[in-house]
Amino acid sequence: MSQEILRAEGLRKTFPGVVALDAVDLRLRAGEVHVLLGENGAGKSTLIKILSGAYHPDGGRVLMDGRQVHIRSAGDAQRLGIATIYQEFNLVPQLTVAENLALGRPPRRFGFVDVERMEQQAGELLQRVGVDVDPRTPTARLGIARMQMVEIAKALALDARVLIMDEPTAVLTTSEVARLFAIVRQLRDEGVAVVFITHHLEEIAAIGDRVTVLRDGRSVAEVPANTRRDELVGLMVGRPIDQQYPRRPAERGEPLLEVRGLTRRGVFDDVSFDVRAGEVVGMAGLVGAGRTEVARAVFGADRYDAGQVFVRGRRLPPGDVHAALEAGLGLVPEDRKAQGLVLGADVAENLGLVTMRDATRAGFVDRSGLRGIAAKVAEQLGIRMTGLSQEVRTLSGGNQQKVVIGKWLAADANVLILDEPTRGVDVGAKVEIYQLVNALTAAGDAVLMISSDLPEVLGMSDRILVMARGRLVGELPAAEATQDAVMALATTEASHVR
Amino acid sequence: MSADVLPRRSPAAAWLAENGAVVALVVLVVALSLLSGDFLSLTNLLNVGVQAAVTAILAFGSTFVIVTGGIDLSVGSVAALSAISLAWTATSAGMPWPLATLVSLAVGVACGLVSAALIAYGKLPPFIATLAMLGIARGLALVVSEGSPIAMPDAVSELGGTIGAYLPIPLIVMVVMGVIAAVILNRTYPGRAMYAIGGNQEAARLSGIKVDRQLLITYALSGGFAAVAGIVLASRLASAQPQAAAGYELDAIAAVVIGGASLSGGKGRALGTLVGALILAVLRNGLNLLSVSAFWQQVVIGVVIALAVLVDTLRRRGTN
Amino acid sequence: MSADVLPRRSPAAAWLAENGAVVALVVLVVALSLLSGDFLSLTNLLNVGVQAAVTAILAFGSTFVIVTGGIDLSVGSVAALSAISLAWTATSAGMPWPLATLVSLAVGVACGLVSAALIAYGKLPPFIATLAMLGIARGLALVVSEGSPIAMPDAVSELGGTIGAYLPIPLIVMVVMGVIAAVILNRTYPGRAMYAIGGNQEAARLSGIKVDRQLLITYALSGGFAAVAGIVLASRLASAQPQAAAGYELDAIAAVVIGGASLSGGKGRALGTLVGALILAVLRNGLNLLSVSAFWQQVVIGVVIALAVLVDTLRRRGTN
Amino acid sequence: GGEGGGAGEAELKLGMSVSTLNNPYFVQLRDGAQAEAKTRGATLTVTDAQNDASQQVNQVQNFTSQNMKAIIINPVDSDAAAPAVKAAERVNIPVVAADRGVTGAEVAQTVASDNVAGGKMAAQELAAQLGEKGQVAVLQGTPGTSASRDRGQGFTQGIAAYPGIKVVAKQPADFDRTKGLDVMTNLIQSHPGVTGVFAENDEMALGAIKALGVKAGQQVKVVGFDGTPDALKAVQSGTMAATVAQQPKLLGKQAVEAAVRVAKGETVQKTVAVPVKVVTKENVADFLTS
Ligand SMILES: Nc1ncnc2c1ncn2[C@@H]1O[C@H](COP(=O)(O)OP(=O)(O)OP(=O)(O)O)[C@@H](O)[C@H]1O
Ligand SMILES: Nc1ncnc2c1ncn2[C@@H]1O[C@H](COP(=O)(O)OP(=O)(O)OP(=O)(O)O)[C@@H](O)[C@H]1O
Ligand SMILES: O[C@@H]1[C@H](O)[C@H](O)CO[C@H]1O
Ligand SMILES: [Mg+2]
Ligand SMILES: [Mg+2]
Repeated sequence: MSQEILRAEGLRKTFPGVVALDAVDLRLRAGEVHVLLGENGAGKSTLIKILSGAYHPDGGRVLMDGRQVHIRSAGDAQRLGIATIYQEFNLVPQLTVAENLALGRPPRRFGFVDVERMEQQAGELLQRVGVDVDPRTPTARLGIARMQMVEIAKALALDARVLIMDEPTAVLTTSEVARLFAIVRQLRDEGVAVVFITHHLEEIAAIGDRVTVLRDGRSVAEVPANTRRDELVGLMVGRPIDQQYPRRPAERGEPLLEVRGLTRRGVFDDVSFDVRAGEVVGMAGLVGAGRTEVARAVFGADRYDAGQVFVRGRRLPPGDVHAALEAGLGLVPEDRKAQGLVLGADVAENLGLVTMRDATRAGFVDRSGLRGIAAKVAEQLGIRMTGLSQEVRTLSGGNQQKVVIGKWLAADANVLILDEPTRGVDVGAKVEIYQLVNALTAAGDAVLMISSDLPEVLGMSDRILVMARGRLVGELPAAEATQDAVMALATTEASHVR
Repeated sequence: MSADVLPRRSPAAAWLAENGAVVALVVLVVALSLLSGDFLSLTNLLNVGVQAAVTAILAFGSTFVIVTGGIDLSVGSVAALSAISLAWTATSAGMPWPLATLVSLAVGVACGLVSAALIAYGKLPPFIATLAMLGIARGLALVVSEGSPIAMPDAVSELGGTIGAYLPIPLIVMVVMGVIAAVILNRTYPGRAMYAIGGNQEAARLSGIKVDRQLLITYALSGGFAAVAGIVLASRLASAQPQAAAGYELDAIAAVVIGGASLSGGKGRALGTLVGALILAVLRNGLNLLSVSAFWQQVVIGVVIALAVLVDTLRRRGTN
Repeated sequence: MSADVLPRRSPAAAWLAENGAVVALVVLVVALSLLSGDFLSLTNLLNVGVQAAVTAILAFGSTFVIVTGGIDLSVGSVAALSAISLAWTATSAGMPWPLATLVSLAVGVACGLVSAALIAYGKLPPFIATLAMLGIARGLALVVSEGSPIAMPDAVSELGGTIGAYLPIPLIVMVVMGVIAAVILNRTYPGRAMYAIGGNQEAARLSGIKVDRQLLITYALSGGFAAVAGIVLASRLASAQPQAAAGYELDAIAAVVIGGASLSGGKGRALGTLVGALILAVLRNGLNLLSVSAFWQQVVIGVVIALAVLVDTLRRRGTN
Repeated sequence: GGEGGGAGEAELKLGMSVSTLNNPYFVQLRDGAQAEAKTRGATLTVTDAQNDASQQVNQVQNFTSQNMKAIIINPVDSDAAAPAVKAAERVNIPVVAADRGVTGAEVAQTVASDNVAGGKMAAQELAAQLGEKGQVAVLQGTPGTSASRDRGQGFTQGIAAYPGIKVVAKQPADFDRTKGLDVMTNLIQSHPGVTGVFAENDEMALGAIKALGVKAGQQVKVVGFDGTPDALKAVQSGTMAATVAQQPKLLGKQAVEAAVRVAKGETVQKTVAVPVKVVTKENVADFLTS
């Protein structure tokens, strides 16, 4: 057994109104992949932020190589050989990819930043993680998945002894996950200790060696990674989960959403599909296939060059979110921080964002009414918070996602477009969201679900649309769909389908 | 499902945490009472209120804008243009004063709408759009007045006076405008939309808020409040001056920021803004009473503004 | 595995997209050449350069600050205080002029450091910290000079003159400071850190950038540049004036924003700032040449500033 | 004269609100006032209204809170000062106006130089030095201020008497030396034939002289207004053709004298005209010594 490199003992961290970590121990060995498992809000991110110098613990201690260390800043952590990929992106959108990779330590010559060398080093790093991006591209222009790969490359650049990854796979598709795992294995074999956080339980056995389970801010168990899945769930949630994908097909009705020949030059081309009442239509595809773009265009968030969108047979004006919303459309966007939430506002305010206008009487907003609805929705989704007036910024990632979904529940949307709806959501809460989808369709609503989580698409859809390179390349009934069948379609060249 | 919950702070503590500038104001008032025997008289305190009025009213208008993450540099110029419009239409155009007052308000609102259109449809940064309006409104005020002050109609000038022997009307106007601002911000759809836009414009848009329209409302309100401030100012002087309120935009913004708003948007309250404006007025009044030399006054005002906000940020850090 | 990559634009198009204000400047120059026969002479163009110099140098300093997402309202006051410091130490304190010049630069840098300390350690919003410094520096300039201009040492006043018969030194100083600003922004660690801090302060911090220290450098640079601007200004007049450069902060910020920077940080270039400053100077020069009336000038400047930036944003939208 | 004296006078508190101290002219006015207050044993509090009429009203209001025995106001604007004066007189504090009058309210005394007359005198002097012919440019003060208005008006009236002189350009330079420099530089481009310049104050005139370089005093005659020390030096050296000197120190002194007397309940003359004088190379020596 390899030697212990980092140990945390009795870590404690409180925020106003919350004990995020109560008593957490963690033992990390060189050359292992150590999985942190826990529900949304269990304290995983808080724990790793203490190790990376972003937070200071209120109690407990951290030892490296048996000696106590004080990690006061990100710089301290870097010097100790700890590199971290945070759950939330920490890239500077205005800077190029190369600069983000060298952030805080660009190569210098005669005191000046050596841009050439920086870009060359960036190129090498990007190649190592297998991302085909010009290092001079402004980071803001990358899709979310490639941003994640850049984050990973940035951490690799530090040549750390301890590499912490907070939900790195949440925004990646299968093939990128495979490549990430290859990199992680290689690092592990080189003796790096990897801390790996994920809500995808199947990844645990695939990549992990040991698992520390957190519950309500305490470390409740340390078990081998090949522990049975239901046992892990039990440790984490405190109760068993019978069925991961509890889809209950509902009776199909009229088409609620009809999309005809939707085209935006250079982004997507001639996309047509229907979603009927009572139906869950899944949309699969590789990163960059254009699913998000289609969803945004349908919702009126972006303009399109040709095509039509109908809701209940009525045509929607293009580029008009408000009209879409009035027609009963709702969109849960893929990037909750940038597009879904007002981070500085509280939970109630965010949950009431869509309904606020309707809750206006004689010009005045019915705030207590809104709070009432918010309370109900929060309860329904099990949002973990100190109260409705907690700032959304301070919620854990998974709970933030629930708020975005809750906003549309409160609005009573009939056609819900979910773009990566369970990104960062724990197993228990996922099932709750699926139950919700069931309830919606049972009530005659329609759901379009875009997801890069193939098992989720397979498990929860009645029909599956597959996109590749901006085109709809196929449709599979749930009964016939398998991972292989979907992937085969997703990787077809668009030209073959034409 | 719920995390351990620590004891919540008392309502008073929570209120203070949100309105930290009050502490600075109280400290300032106590200090000045000790330093100057003239400070804590009723008449002087009423004076302070009157002296705060114009800045406060401008600042209420700026609060809307700052909550959306914008900035309005034109408020001083718009105040002057509005007052000149009133005096000119009442005098040279012979309009009855109530009508002239409406024209004046309309002018203020129109200036706000032009800025907003440049921002919402022209995608200009608010700084540039309102800087342009700063020049345009000031220039028009000079053109209309031909550079000379115009007497205000007597009926309107009453606004600069008192009710009974003591109660100054500017003070009442300030309080009324403050209440209106607070109600708009807290209780109306446009007000709540301002917070959402300032907090995350894209999220607001994707939640069905018509951002462009709300920005029009926001800057129109700022212009309207500037017009009221201009009228109050001109009433106090019984004369509308083309150069009035020059540079007041910085004071107005300072009042809003001292009051706890953030220039990056999503935060700000009418009460905080009032406190911010009072801090500035108390400071100027106090330094006059203490006979601090004119040159040193600027230094002292600078130091005290920094200290006032420092008290707040340090206190906040202490409680976290 | 590669996602579709958009076709890259041609280098010229890319350059223009990043420096859109150039288009506005060219349009303005062409229009003025057509309207006024006097505009396009070498001497007049050199004049424009000289008239742009002070604003441009202040604006280069402000560019650092704005790139970090901050704002510096104190640059005009700091320029005046620095110039007064030079003249006073050289005259009343009898210091040799090279030493006096160093003192003057040190004063500028010190002002910047104080603002930065308030921002970095006191957590004051930059608006408030530098508004405080605006008052403090102006007040100190008045106190030191007792409100009256002080003659500049002759040796320093040469800076306001020309090399040979034609080449104005302020122009050269402007270009040199611009190059320094560009090199700092593009090629040095502090410069790149400014972009990181302005783009995403948290990411910068978590990448090991010492944000506090970098902010000190940023505002110190702004103060230093302001001192140079103050010296150039005073040299042109051969006299240091306590009220010099009042209100220039808005011009400086406008130049930076017209030049394509964003007040929310992370964006901005020295070249853009230069173009912004030139636009303002060309505009004022042209209006003088065209004998536009005093009152209308302010209106026209406002309109043209809005149009200049509008050209840019509309063009940008067209290409996207 | 130092008549009176005694213990009571040490208590004598006077307030003075100056329109702006961002101008050497008013600094001199203040200095004259303070010197006089000192000799008379009065405490004089000086505030700076920063050219803002409403801030000035505030300051006068604050003086009443302080129970000043008399108030000296140097109005930012003659019209806008009236409400403040009325307010002071309502609580029986007498007011003396300095440098500029107050219209629409009674003051105990107005000590002023006449800006309209000054503007006329400037026109006459410039015309004389130009031989009653030529092209003239005017540098205007901050638009909308009474000083700019009155001087401009006086100059326009005065220059109308000389058909050989044409005013070819009027541009604002906001009473500021740097702006005077830049605006004059630009005017030379568009109006190379200009032989005379009237600047509505000395600061702008000094800027214009910088812009004219060696031409100042030779081909181009510049006339300023105020008689500040820098301007007097320029007149002496010949770069400035003339300045219309006000006597700010005297104005300040006179105002305090009147304030002290009205504070004691004495009656004073309604107006004291402190003369403005045209200063040229011939008589500049008298002003430099005083
Ligand atoms: N800055 C903060 N202020 C207040 N509360 C906070 C703050 N940061 C985290 N919390 C709270 O601490 C608890 C733990 O949060 P943490 O982010 O560590 O959870 P997590 O295990 O990473 O969850 P997830 O799986 O959803 O990412 C949550 O209840 C969260 O709301
Ligand atoms: N900011 C941007 N600027 C230019 N092109 C972009 C930008 N973001 C995405 N694209 C392009 O748009 C297309 C679709 O992007 P996106 O990655 O969002 O698709 P997607 O199918 O939603 O994938 P996923 O949701 O898995 O990330 C791709 O060709 C991508 O290169
Ligand atoms: O008399 C003064 C001076 O001329 C000053 O330069 C500007 O304001 C006027 O009132
Ligand atoms: Mg987390
Ligand atoms: Mg997507």
